[in-house]
Amino acid sequence: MTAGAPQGFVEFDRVWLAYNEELLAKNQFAVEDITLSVREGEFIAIVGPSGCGKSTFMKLATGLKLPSMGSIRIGGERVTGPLKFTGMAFQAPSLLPWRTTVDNVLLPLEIVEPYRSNFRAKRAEYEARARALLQSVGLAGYEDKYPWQLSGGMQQRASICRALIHEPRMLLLDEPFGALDAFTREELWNTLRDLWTQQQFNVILVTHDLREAVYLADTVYVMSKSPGRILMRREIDLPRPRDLDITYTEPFVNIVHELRSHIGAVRGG
Amino acid sequence: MTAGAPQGFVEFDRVWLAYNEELLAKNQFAVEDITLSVREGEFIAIVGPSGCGKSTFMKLATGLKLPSMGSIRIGGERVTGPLKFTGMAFQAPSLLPWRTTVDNVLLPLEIVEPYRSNFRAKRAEYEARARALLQSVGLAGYEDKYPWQLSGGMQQRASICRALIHEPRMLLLDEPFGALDAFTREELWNTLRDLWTQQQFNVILVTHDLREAVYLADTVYVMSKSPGRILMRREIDLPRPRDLDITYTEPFVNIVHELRSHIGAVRGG
Amino acid sequence: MKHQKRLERWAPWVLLLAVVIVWQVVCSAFEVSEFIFPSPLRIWDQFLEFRGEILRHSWRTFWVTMVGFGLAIVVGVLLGFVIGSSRLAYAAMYPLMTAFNALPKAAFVPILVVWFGIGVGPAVLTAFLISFFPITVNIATGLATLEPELEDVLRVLGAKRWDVLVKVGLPRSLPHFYGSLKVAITLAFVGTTVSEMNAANEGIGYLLVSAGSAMQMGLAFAGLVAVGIMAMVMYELFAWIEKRTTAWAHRGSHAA
Amino acid sequence: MKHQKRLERWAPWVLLLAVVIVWQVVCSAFEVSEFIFPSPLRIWDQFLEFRGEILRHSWRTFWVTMVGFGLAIVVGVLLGFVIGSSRLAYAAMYPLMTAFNALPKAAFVPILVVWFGIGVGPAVLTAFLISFFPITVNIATGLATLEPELEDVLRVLGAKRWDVLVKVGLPRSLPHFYGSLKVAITLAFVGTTVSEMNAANEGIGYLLVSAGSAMQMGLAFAGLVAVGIMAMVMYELFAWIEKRTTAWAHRGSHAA
Amino acid sequence: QETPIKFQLDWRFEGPSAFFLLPVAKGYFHAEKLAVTVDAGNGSGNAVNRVASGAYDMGFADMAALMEFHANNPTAPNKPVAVMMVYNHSPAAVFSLKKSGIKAPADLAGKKLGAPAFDAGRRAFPIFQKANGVGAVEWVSMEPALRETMLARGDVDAITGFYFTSLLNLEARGVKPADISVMLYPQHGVRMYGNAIIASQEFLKKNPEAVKAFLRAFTKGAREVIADPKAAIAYVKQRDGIINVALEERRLRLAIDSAVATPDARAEGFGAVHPPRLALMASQVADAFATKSRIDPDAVWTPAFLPPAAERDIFPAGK
Ligand SMILES: Nc1ncnc2c1ncn2[C@@H]1O[C@H](COP(=O)(O)OP(=O)(O)OP(=O)(O)O)[C@@H](O)[C@H]1O
Ligand SMILES: Nc1ncnc2c1ncn2[C@@H]1O[C@H](COP(=O)(O)OP(=O)(O)OP(=O)(O)O)[C@@H](O)[C@H]1O
Ligand SMILES: Cc1ncc(C[n+]2csc(CCO)c2C)c(N)n1
Ligand SMILES: [Mg+2]
Ligand SMILES: [Mg+2]
Repeated sequence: MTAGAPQGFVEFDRVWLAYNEELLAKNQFAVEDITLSVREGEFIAIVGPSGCGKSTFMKLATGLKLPSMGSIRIGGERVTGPLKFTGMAFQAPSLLPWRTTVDNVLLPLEIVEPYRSNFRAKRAEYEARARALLQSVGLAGYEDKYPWQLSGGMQQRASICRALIHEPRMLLLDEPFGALDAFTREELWNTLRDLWTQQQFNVILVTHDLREAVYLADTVYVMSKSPGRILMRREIDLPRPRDLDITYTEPFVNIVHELRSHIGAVRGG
Repeated sequence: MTAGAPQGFVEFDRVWLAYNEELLAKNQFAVEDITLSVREGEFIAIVGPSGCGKSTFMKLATGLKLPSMGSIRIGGERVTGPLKFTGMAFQAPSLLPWRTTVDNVLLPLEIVEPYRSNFRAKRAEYEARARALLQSVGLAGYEDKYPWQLSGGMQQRASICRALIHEPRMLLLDEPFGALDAFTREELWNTLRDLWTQQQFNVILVTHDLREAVYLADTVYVMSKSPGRILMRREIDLPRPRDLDITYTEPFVNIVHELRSHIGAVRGG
Repeated sequence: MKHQKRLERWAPWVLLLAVVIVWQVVCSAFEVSEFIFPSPLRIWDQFLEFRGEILRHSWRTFWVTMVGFGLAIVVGVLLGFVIGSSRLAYAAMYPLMTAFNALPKAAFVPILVVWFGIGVGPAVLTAFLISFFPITVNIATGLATLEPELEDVLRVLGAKRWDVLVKVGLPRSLPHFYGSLKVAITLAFVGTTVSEMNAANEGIGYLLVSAGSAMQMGLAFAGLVAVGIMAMVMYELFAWIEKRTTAWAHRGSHAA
Repeated sequence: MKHQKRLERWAPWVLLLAVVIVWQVVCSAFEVSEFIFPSPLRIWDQFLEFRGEILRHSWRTFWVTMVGFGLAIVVGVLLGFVIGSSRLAYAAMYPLMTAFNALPKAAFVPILVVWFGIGVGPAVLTAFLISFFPITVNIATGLATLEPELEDVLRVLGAKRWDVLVKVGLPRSLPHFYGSLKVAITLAFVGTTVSEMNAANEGIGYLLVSAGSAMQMGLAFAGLVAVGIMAMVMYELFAWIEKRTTAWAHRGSHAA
Repeated sequence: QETPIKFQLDWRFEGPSAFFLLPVAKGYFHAEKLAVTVDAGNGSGNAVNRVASGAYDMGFADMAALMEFHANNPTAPNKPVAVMMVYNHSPAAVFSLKKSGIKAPADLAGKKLGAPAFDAGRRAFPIFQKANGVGAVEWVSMEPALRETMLARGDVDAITGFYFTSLLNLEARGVKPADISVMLYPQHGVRMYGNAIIASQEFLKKNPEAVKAFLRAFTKGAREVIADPKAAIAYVKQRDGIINVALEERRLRLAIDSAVATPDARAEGFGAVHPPRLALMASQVADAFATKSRIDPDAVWTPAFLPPAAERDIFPAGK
């Protein structure tokens, strides 16, 4: 079940996390003994039952949380705090209510180098970029509204834009399409696929939608129910570039079924 | 497209809503010309593209928002403010961070009569009920944690419990299962189905999952993209009681496909 | 809606008028003597008679207060930042600042006068000393209670503490910051006036004691009214800035 | 972690000690005379000598302050409720309250004495008048900026305005409410002391002027120290209650 | 059945308040069936106001302040009246440091003077100026406790203040008595009366006997205070534990010598006034304080409640 040579881009080595001292003392871990290795540019998906530790995994991978035991190396360096080259869309949209949608999307450019240094100078250019991005997720006309004037699904899309705007080397998406209808969702799958194909950044995608995972990812990890462990690693060897049609092909459907039965077994056990 | 005799339990009569004066002045409505009638005890589902006005519809149905034009009657009375017999699970879990999960679930009993009057006296009993409810959605062991110590899906489940605890005559669920994995979701479908079968309250369910809509509802309404109108009303004539097996039957799959192609057409148009 | 807006515009004036009328009626009905509580008419009378003097003293008090208050904003915000973003600083400084703040600043004026001489120095310092605390407390509370979810949005970008404060901490606590300014400006006026009451030849505080000792209670009250008017002007200024910067926070049913 | 806790526990004492030492060194080095700024040693000396008297006066000031402060909490919260939950009340009352609050309460003490005589009356009222405003402002701001999403959770149940205030408005603004209490308690002490300085036979304020006019500056400062200590005690009380009731709000990185 | 009397002092509990605290402590008022409560004050102006408003029945206040009140509030229904003179001379004085070269009143012209706005000496300064032909001066207002410091530090050239207060305060600030130059008002042509016992008109009407009884008991106490100031201070200490006994005893002695047991007082009789002198003072005050109306000396003073002259003969002989 452990995998990967030590030269991976993301390396989890026997990582355990308890959320606080107290829980640690009681040996209540949110994730247990996670070991995995992701190569540079790999697109992985994580699936697992609700509450199993997927979001926790994301916090570990960005350095927002440090492991209680074990170690995490990303890009060869040990993670000791938040990384500077990631983009993350949280499970809740977490948009800042005092900023308009476009200003929310611009936020990373105000923080992250090299944009930060020339943000004032290039503001117009960056804003145009943010607006284009918002348009590409169907939010044209809502750029200057406040987040609380958007619907739930719109907020989620704005949050995805915020994760993407600064072209991060590592993109983390925590159930980014959960609040979207099937059609919008599939459009965004393709948007994401295209971006990734162009730029070959690393992606970690948490999702409950197995079709989504199989359609987008190179590798799917299945986590056990809480406390989360990695139960299974499934490489998706479907050819790329993939198209929505592939989701109706037999190999695709088979993989989805395989994963589903696995998870069903996990839940039973 | 208009439907229903005037004796329905929920009656929307040419309802339009703009969120504020300004938008009204610009004729920008969130929902337009909604007319529908729901009979007592009916289970309806609403589907439609992201941002089309589903959550807005829910706010109208509970009286949180009053129509800019048209009228809404519920239980025979014109709606002029929030109703007292509804339970609602919002799209965001909206749990109060200063209350533990079980205290969040108890909240409606502190507000709504007849529970309110004897809340102090019967607190133990009510708390036991809340805990049982939380257990039934798989949150045993998390009752005394704070909402921010729960995962996204767990928060959503707690929010559903809060909507149910006071046995409302009308239950409104805004994408209640969006953050759950397929298995947990299907379990909760059945939990909801059983409750509804026993108590025959009215349910309005907003969802992006067509299988969910068809499996649970008596009637499915399809809304157009923003500004939302009701495009189609589809009665689900599948026999009751339904079981998960039914989702693999041909009539079921056909209805789902029919709806899907409809929505696809809507989006295109 | 428009009607509501107009109502709100006039509400403070209506209330003010009502208070003044009740006050006048009580004074007239019970024949309250001037030395006990002067009537509005009498105050108005004195206001007109001494308007030149009152204006001169008011202006002095106003600018002195503004200097002290400006200092208080700068220091209050910085201290609030420090206390709100470090648990250790919070634990170390908060109790001592509370203790210091409970001391009547009037007791320090003589010391300040001895150090800085009679003049603007003691008044500016008193206004500052008395008014920075509410600002500090509100900024500190706002920062210390920042939702980690919002904080994480920035932290995940590798943002520095300062970025988090400026981009999330401050904006989120802005409504309470304005609230604290409204408290602080009133205290700043009190500080200036108290200092002027202790040692000065100018300012409303001086006017108060000299009118008081000459038993011109009407004039003393006219001076108080002048301070009240200045505070109201500052309030309107804050309210105006607040409206333009924190509309997002006032979007509840209350605002509808 | 444990180390951190211990550090926090001792931090205020360490800081206090540092301040006292610097103060003593400055006083000794520059031979600052007692009537300009007494040294800590001198204050300590006087503290011991007059401990009985100081204790008696402190007790008086303490309970008078508590009565006024209790009043301020009740009235401040109620007013805050009214202003925070009605736009009209907000528009009408806020500016006038700001104006009123900018008046030095010391100016009203003589009037209060005329009404109530020398005794607890004026002191309690001054403590109250001076300290309710920050409470009102914070409650009002907390309520006026309530997120409609949270409000809707209750409104959808048909909850009355009062329910919304009690179940959501108050708890959500609790951290700022405590902040305002910390400001208000300091002001309440100031109010009592100022009133006692103007009209009293008892209390720290009386001790201050009495010692001051008899050139016993060491004793006057010992009185100030006593007020500071009382304020710190109250601070610790609030901090303790706060810790038990608003842990949920202090869960950010700052708390970690 | 005792008659309650609320009594307002002009100032805090200091040496001179022994005149009131001693008879309270020794039960002289009780013996007259009076229940007297004595409250500290913060200035004669306030004491007059509080008696006038009815908050207090009787008080101790500067005669000039009382006159000013009468003149400025002609319509006030309950104007207090002075019933017994205690400080036969105003204790007001001008202080300067010898090194400043101010030797005579005329030297004050053009100088900077410091005092609180309400200070009796400052308010009466125009009378002093007129009596001594002093040119215009510049005033700086400050808190009472500050003025001696400001003088000692040289921020002002001179101050006005009560003789027994400012002298002691200057000494406490390390100024040697030899370096201080004092100009007492009474010795410079300002023959104003000082503090008197005042009572509200209403109270006088309702309880004339009580007022008489009060003055009797007070006189009995005053005799003992003058005879043995040291013992009297013990009663002040009893009331207010923080006072410095030695300092207050000196203050009391200075007050007795400079304002109470003066040659004029002996001549006029303790507690009484000399009507022409009072009338002169009334017209001086009206001028100096620029009051709204003239002052009728008979309205501010009544000798009707004084104990008989023999009873008031309390000054030790010889001294
Ligand atoms: N801040 C926290 N403090 C304490 N426990 C926490 C905290 N956040 C999460 N947990 C616990 O950690 C476990 C894993 O939570 P996590 O959010 O990672 O789940 P998840 O897999 O993302 O679930 P979901 O699919 O429902 O979002 C849960 O048991 C949760 O209760
Ligand atoms: N508070 C608000 N103020 C102004 N406009 C709003 C507000 N809330 C929603 N809207 C607008 O109303 C429209 C409908 O929003 P609504 O939330 O009802 O969509 P929805 O169907 O629930 O979408 P989703 O599936 O994404 O949740 C959107 O265009 C949105 O921008
Ligand atoms: C230090 C000092 N002590 C006592 C007094 C007495 N006093 C203060 S105000 C006032 C009334 C004057 O109108 C009187 C009698 C003083 N002046 N200065
Ligand atoms: Mg999650
Ligand atoms: Mg919605």
